[in-house]
Amino acid sequence: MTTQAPSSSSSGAASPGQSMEPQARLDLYRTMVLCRTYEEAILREYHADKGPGFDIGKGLIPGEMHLSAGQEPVAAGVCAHLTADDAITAAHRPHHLAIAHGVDLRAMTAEIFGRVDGLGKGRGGHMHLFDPATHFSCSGIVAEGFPAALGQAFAFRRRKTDRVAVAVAGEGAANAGAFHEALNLAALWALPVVFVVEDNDWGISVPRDLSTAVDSNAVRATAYGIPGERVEDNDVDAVHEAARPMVARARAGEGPSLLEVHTLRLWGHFEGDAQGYRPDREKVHEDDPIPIYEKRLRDAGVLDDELVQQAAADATTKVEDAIEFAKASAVPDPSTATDYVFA
Amino acid sequence: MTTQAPSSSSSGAASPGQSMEPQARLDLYRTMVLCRTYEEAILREYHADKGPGFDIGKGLIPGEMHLSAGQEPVAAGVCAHLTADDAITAAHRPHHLAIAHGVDLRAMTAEIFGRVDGLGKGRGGHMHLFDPATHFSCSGIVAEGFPAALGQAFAFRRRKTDRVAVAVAGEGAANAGAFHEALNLAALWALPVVFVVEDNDWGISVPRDLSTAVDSNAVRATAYGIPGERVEDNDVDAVHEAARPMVARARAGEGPSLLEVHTLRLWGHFEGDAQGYRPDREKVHEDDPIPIYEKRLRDAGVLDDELVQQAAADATTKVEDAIEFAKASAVPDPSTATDYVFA
Amino acid sequence: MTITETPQGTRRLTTSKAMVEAIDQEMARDESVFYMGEDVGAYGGIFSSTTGLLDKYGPGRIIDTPISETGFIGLGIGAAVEGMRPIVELMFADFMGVCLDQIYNHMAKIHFESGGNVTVPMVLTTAVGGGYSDGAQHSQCLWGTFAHLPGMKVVVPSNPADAKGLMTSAIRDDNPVVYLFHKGVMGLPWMAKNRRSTDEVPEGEHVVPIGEAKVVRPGSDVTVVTLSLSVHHSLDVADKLAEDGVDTEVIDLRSLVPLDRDTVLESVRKTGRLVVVDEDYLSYGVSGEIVATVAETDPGMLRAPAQRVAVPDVPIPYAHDLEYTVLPRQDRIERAIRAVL
Amino acid sequence: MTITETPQGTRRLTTSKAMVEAIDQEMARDESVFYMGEDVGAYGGIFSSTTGLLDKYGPGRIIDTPISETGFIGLGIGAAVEGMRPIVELMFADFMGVCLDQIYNHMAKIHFESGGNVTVPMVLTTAVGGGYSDGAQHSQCLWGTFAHLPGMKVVVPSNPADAKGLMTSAIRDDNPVVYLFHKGVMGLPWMAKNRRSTDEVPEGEHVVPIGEAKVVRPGSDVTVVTLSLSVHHSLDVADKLAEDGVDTEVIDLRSLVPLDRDTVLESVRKTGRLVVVDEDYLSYGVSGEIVATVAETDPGMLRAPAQRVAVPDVPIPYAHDLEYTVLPRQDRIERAIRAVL
Ligand SMILES: Cc1ncc(C[n+]2csc(CCOP(=O)(O)OP(=O)(O)O)c2C)c(N)n1
Ligand SMILES: Cc1ncc(C[n+]2csc(CCOP(=O)(O)OP(=O)(O)O)c2C)c(N)n1
Ligand SMILES: [Mg+2]
Ligand SMILES: [Mg+2]
Repeated sequence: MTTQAPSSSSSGAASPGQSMEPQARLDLYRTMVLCRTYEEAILREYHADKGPGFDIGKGLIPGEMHLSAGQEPVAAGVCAHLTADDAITAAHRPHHLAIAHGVDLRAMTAEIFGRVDGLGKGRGGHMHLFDPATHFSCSGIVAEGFPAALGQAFAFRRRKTDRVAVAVAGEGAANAGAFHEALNLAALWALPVVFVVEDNDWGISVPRDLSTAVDSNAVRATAYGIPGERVEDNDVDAVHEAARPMVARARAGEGPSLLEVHTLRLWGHFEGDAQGYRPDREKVHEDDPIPIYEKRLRDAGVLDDELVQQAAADATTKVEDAIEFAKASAVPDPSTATDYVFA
Repeated sequence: MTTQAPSSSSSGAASPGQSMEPQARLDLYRTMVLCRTYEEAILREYHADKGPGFDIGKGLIPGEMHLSAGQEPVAAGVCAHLTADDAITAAHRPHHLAIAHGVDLRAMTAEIFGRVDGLGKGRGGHMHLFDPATHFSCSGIVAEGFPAALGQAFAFRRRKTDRVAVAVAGEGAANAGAFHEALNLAALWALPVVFVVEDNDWGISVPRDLSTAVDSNAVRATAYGIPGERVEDNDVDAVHEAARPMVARARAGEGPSLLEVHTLRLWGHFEGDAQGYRPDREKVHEDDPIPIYEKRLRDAGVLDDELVQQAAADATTKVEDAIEFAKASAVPDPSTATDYVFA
Repeated sequence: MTITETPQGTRRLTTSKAMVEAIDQEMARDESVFYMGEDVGAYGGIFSSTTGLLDKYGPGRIIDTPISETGFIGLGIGAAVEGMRPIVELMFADFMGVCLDQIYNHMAKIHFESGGNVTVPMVLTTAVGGGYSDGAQHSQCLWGTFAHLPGMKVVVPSNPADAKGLMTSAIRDDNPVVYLFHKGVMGLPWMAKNRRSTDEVPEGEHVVPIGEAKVVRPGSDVTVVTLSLSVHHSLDVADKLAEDGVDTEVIDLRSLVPLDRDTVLESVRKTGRLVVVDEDYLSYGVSGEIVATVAETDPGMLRAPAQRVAVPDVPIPYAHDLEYTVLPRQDRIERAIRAVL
Repeated sequence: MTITETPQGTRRLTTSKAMVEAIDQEMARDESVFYMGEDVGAYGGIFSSTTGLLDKYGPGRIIDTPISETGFIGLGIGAAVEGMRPIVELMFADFMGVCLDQIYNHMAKIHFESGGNVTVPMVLTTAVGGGYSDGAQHSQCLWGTFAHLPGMKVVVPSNPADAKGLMTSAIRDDNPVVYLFHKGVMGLPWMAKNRRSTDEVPEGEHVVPIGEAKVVRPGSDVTVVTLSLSVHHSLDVADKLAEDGVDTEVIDLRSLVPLDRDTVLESVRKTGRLVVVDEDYLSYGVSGEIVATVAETDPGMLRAPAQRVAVPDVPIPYAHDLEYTVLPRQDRIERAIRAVL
């Protein structure tokens, strides 16, 4: 069991992106743009027909909606190291991770619209996306998605592959018992798992310092004798660099790691959340990681106007295609409401 | 929140008992002897009428029986810092802690015998001892006794007292989710709790290194930013010394601490456990902490033959009185079987 | 008189405001009461269970917690054992799986295990129910599960006045009380609501005793036994069937533990026909218990086989049409009533 | 013939040995089967559920876990999703409170939420039941709770042959199956046992289909519907009452999900009298469901009010006499049968 003191990277150090291939950084950018374009489209569709007023149960997309705008660096930076053979379990805020991991956009969107061509034929909804093709899953019960990743990792290793499982949850989730049990078990059995904590400073309305006794979840890696690192500045290059050795360690059969990223919840906890509790809600967009990264890549000569427009256009095409697909898919037949309880 | 690197004491260092008053050490010794005398008597009574063969449900004391012989240093060393106004929550192996904390021996014994004069009028049994007079309780669900201590500590502080709560469980329990949630909450709210892990190397048949990813649970204190210490050698003086600042910190309103003691399970997990899985079962008695401490106190001039005999005689008197009391108490009337569901 | 006057000392409140009013009054009256849970402070409770209380009582008594349900429910138990009167919120009943041990093995059993020497005067509040596409992990009622496990009282208000009166009783009770509020009866501005989710609520102290069902609509032809949101659906159907000359008696159970079996039996003795409407899962739950209560007393009371309208042992589907198919909505209730006539 | 011959291909085994035999055979047959839980390795399972398997299959497939039920049950689910066939042991059903979320919100719901695209072929084994003074947290049956929550099959063998046959079916099932074994039917050397806890068990492959109840004693006067250890108590009483000329039919449910309602109805249609014997808590559970099944089909079948013999909504007391008072033992079963005659 490798024990390593938790470290923390910050933007003060030499930029982690400098050593990366321009193409790789372009890919990170494009992934983030695709995620954001998707969330903006879902936002639009979600609110399109909730009125008059706001009725959560109404509209083409009913129910709770947790969007991930601002957290794209985590998804892009981590998933760049994975293939569709690797697994991801996410929580109630799963879209960016699903997209970055390559879940089929059409099937995912159809699920969010509750249609028969959805990943779950309309049974699951946006907190319950299951894609066997990319081993993607998520759960609406905070932290309870972690243990499943252990089982996937266990199966991967049992089959003598070098596939890995990534378990993602928020900083709020890191105070739940399932987090502790999962990390201890993974460390004990040296399972190929990378645990990722998205610290967006909030668990709904509860700020991080009212939920978590320590400043960094990375120090909690010590409690399991595994490497832990916190990326402080929501920088996709830094996430990419921090995740690399963790994924490599898992692939090499050396066991799990814990990565925390200090990221940003740009919007409300869920749609409809007025965020009255949030002092920074007026100026939070100043920290939007996508324009910041765009500027950095322009400065580095990786991006120009054309590439930026192309990325936006590509993303829009894919996203609008998925939304059209979803809308064209049939709503499930009520006579099938009790199907799929048992195989 | 005070953060302190976990430290670990070992018998190699200057003996912690040297700075103690002889009377205090004598008290520790007497407490341990009382605990052991009690457990030996329970052992005798438990096995007296389980036959022919061994039927767990038979006899004056039926059911599972988890005895604490070998773990007396933890109870004596920690409880010496407490008064009856302080709380203790224990787990399935509670007797030594109850005794050291001053739970009434008669009422406790009557409960173990399932009698009407028992702490729970025969409803609870040996894993469910509740004594409002000393704020003692225990639970048979591993680690799930921890959170209650937080609530007691919360109430104590709310009433502006300096009372503390001590939560005790085994090293196996430290891998359960409740452990993590309780430590984070206690640290976050600076609750006056001392967490004590009794590491007896075994969780039933599962050795510590097959359950716990780290060598010392004291390092887990880091995950909550609280002081943590491991006492390595089942030495009551060392436990006493390690617990002192932790109890003081709690009383001062500075928050919780985590103490792990490497202790010893002298007997089986429960009575009837043949311990076939345990390689050291033949020579485990060589590490019995009571004769070791007795010798040390003799060497230090604190104990002599007379005091040893007196401690044994006192303990026997108290224990046999309690057992007699229990046996003389009535068995509960079956017509009251559904009483006490609601107040 | 064509003007409906609000009786002296009542106002029209939403269910959530009525619930908050009871908590407020009890907190003012008793220092040992406090409220703890996720997002109960500045947010005021995801389902408005604590709106305004933080301002009034401060963060020492209206306490936001980490996502550590086992930890903070257990904390509530320990505080209750020491004589405080915690109200602890589990945000959704669906999350009981992460903390059920504290609830059913500790909160509910300590009094018994202690032979009555220890009391646990604690209220566990939690939101239940579906109908707004929140999926299989956020739409369950699960009251059958709570009610099956002994040692805790279980109350399920359906309207503002009962929400207030049962909350007052729950806080004052020396036993653990699970208080299940359906999101659909709270009168939330952002969710479809029944018109009865705003209604008259007595001012000042208002106590509804735990363990008494209420005949919310007397009738002679058929008995509908139900609870929570389904009370309103049942009343809607009863109004409709009245036009066809069917006189439906609707019983709001209000408490599941203790269960007021007498009120159910008296009604079925009168009507001879029983429909149970329950938003929890069909099998091994509330609907079976009610039907069995009649059949173990006198099956001859039933002039037709009893009907159960519940969620047909399927997780709650996300898609609207699927969800409304499995929920006990008006159409299914009407069919069931017609079937027993 | 006065010699009772053991039929070809059977031997007499204890229930625990029969259960282990099924696991053994399936592990030999299918590489993807493994067994995981606390003390299932060197100890062989606290209730002998894995005796000898560690030696045969090694620690890679017979796996001791930390005390992290949420962690390792969730691990089983993830492994099942990836095509393995885990058998995961929860040492006592009483501990479900620390891991119920994994069981009922994940194991049981993933197949549905995925629209059938993901399967979870997993067996969750767990010990249930009291009768040996293990107190309120180690003596519960709780099968009503498992059975109430949709998406998992629930089986409850009462004897060696069924223990083997249902285990074989459970492992091969593509759905999650909860396999509840009563400590009192395992035939453990250290616990009081019914003589039927050692019995004939077919050699080789033996499959008992999930979802089929069994008439273990045909009779014409009264139907006793029961399961697990209570089957034996009921048979004891039936034998005794036979001396008084009462002909009791005893039905062993064997599966709670799916529930074989037809076998129950057919029997009650014949006898007109129903007693349900259930070691779980009385209200909102199995006994209510069985009685309701009759009353919603045809209450006229019941020539006398149904009787329920269960734990009367009280935690299981420690003291022997108290415990035996609340358990559904022979005396209470006999009284209930006499009451319906
Ligand atoms: C066990 C559990 N408790 C509470 C909730 C309700 N809930 C949903 S999201 C959330 C906040 C989660 O915070 P965090 O883990 O930081 O994720 P974020 O929403 O910030 O992405 C809460 C409390 C839940 N879904 N599951
Ligand atoms: C949640 C839970 N899981 C499992 C058990 C069964 N069990 C009882 S004691 C025990 C071992 C506990 O080990 P440890 O915490 O080290 O305490 P020790 O017995 O060594 O004192 C186990 C697994 C339980 N009681 N509760
Ligand atoms: Mg967060
Ligand atoms: Mg131990």
